[in-house]
Amino acid sequence: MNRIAAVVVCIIAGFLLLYSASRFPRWSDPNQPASVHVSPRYIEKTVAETRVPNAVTSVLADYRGYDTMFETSVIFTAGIAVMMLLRRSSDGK
Amino acid sequence: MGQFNYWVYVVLIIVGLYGMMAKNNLMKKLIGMNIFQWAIILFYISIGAKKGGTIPIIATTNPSATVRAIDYINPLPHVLMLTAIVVGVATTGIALTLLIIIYRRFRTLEEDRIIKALRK
Amino acid sequence: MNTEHFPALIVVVPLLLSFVVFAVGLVRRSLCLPIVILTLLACLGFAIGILQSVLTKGGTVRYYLGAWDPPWGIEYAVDHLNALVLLSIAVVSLLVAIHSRSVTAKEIPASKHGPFYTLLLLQVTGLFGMTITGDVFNLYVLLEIASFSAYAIIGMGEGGAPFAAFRYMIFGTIGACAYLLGIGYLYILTGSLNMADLRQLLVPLYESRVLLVGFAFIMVGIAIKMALFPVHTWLPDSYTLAPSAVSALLAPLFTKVGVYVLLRFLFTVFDPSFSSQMFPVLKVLGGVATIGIIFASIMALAQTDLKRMLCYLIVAEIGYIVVGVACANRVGLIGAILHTVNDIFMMACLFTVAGSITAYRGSRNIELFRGLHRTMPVTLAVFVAGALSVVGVPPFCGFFSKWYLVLGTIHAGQWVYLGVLLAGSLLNAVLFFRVLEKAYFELRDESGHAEPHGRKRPLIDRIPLTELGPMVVLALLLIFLGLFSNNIIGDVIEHAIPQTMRIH
Amino acid sequence: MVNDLDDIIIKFGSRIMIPFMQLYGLYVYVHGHSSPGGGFQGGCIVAASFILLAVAFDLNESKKRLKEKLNTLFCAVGVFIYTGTGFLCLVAAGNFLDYGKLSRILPVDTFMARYYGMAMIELGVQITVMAVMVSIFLDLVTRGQHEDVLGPRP
Repeated sequence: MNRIAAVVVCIIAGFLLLYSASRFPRWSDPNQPASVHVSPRYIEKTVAETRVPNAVTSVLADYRGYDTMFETSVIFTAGIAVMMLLRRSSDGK
Repeated sequence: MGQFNYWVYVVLIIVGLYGMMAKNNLMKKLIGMNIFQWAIILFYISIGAKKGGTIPIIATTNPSATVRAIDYINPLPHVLMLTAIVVGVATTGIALTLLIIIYRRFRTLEEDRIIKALRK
Repeated sequence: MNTEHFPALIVVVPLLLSFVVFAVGLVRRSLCLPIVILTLLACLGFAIGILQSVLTKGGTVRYYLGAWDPPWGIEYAVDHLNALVLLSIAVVSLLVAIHSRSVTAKEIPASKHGPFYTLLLLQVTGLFGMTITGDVFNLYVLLEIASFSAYAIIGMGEGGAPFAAFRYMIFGTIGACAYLLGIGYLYILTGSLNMADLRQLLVPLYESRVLLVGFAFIMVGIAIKMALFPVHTWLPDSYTLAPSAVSALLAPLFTKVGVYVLLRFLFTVFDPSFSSQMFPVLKVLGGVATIGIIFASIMALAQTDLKRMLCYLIVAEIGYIVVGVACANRVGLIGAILHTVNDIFMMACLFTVAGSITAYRGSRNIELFRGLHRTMPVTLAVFVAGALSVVGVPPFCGFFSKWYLVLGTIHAGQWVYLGVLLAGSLLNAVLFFRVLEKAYFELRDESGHAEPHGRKRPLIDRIPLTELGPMVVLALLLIFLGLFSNNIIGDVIEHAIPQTMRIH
Repeated sequence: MVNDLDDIIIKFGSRIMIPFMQLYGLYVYVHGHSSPGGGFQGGCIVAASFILLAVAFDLNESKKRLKEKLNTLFCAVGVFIYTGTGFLCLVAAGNFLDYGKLSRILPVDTFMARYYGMAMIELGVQITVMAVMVSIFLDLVTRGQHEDVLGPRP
């Protein structure tokens, strides 16, 4: 039963994904929208605006630094979650 | 073959989705979940590629030098996926913890047996 | 510090204080809850400030994080819709936190209060952030923070709770990943992640099949997170087995924030015309929601577990809201937004009562309601207020939003929706009558609960004032929201309706 | 734990490797601005060194070097540094996380202030990632039963 549902969902999802993947912009095309709209500024201006030559670092920590703050919080959340869950079962012996 | 990356990610997503939904063992579900997440990461990373581009570390440190975006691959998907990787790690950590507790309580990781034990 | 920074502060202050709570919890556990309450009080202040500045400005308040312009950096965009939802979240989370004091003390071992309150605060941070952000990827990250703290806290429960949490996690991850995939599709088409930017860039692409598939994935992801009917299966188990303090926080808020995200995508990221004409998403949502209302109402009738019954009620309420959205006209949308806000308060009211009763009685079975009006009259009165509001009886707020929903279905000429709305309300009435009949008319209270030993402070209803106060406030809020619903609609919700829909 | 398997090669090898791993972790962090790397990667490497210590010797050895309570505190300290930097920018009358405005506090110009602001938050990321990775590892391998891993009992 479970398996049949899974197969049906997988076929639907697979069909949708293949249906759309055939219309993606060509892989590694330098003129695809993702490469020309927002990202060029990160590459062209990173040294001028932040003095950091590594564009990944400057986007990670500055342009989109707010995301990274929550990324770190996610790690923190996971840490205390593991701590709390496992610690509990030991003192409820 | 130009879209090879995208076909691979579709296959991986289907594998992961099937594992998550159809497998009876919770550990296998977790593995399916990881495959699913990595598939999406592959998808994003594929968006970032540019033919003839190199890693997005600018060769010059001179602020007034002109840099052409076409020479470097798109850094944004990489940044987004760094976040997604962290989310994946965190998910796996919490999931393993839950599995440990489930195993301790039910002495099994087979879903049907757990459900049977809960019905009692 | 002036009001312009409030949008950032409302998210960052609880985040920062959650680390403080964690560190303090290592040393002095008793200080955790006061810090949490003070933080949420500050958040309430920020939320009021934000709503005020939105109202005085009469438009969207924007905040650029890191001072980068929107498509490049992350922006917070607050309009009437977010400001309203933010305020509701702030009020409810504050009241629930106060209420949680004695419930938590009973349910959770003291050694874990530090991490528990940390996760509670992170949860609220995630919900605030999801509501306020104007960036689709930022929304994903905050969604994960809120979800993780939910998984962890639900997993703490007894019995099957870890298993429920694991299943919730599998479902939640499918949902979050579907959402991530969907925004990946938007990104590959446009190269942007900013909501306002996406809206403009997407208009010429509305025919693209990649966009349609991406949109479908986003809808699936949000539907899972807000527990829409066919994918709601994670909700009853996990919220029933969660500690009461958390189910009172999660149940009203998380699903409604999901609804908010749905509205955001249907009407802000995509043009309303796309959602209603190009792609039959509203028809699908409406059809699914109508089945969901009937299914969930009947399932609720079948439950003997109080919390599980309320959980099915949430699924039904989500159905009502989605039906309002699916009407795709002004009145229906007003009803949907008003019902979202009302439902936050109604569910908070019902779940806090459920938490108090189960903590007092030590079981969640509805049978235990028998003769409850003798021992806990005030608590039961609060429950009645929530119940009447859910059913839709005039002085309470539930009536007004349902009124608008009904009007919306009539305007749209959707008689099936109308019938389902009325039938659902009837089923809810039967449901609550069944419970209240036990509470008021079956007098025997043979369980013979002795007075709690060694009580230190005066108790009304045998529960401390910190527990009773928030519940009474919530019940009063239900009446206030009802009485002032015209003002809320006129001042706030009218402005949250997309331009093209206001003409009617 | 590994006592009956007292392998001198493993112990000696890891004894040599661990300082270099930690140094490398710091290098990856410090050079994150101009080469691949950053707080997350560096934090993972440093955490790996502690995990190697726990695997090659035993848990007590690892905990002797990194006290459990300190590690737990580090989890919060890292994120606190990150968020605190953001607040510092607010204090300096900028938007949240607008490092450029830190030039009013630090003796550098706006652009270098961004550079140092990033270094600061990457440090926060490094500390949190390191502490959480170690903490999750220790909790998972001991299944939470190891008393000292768990912190004080009530």
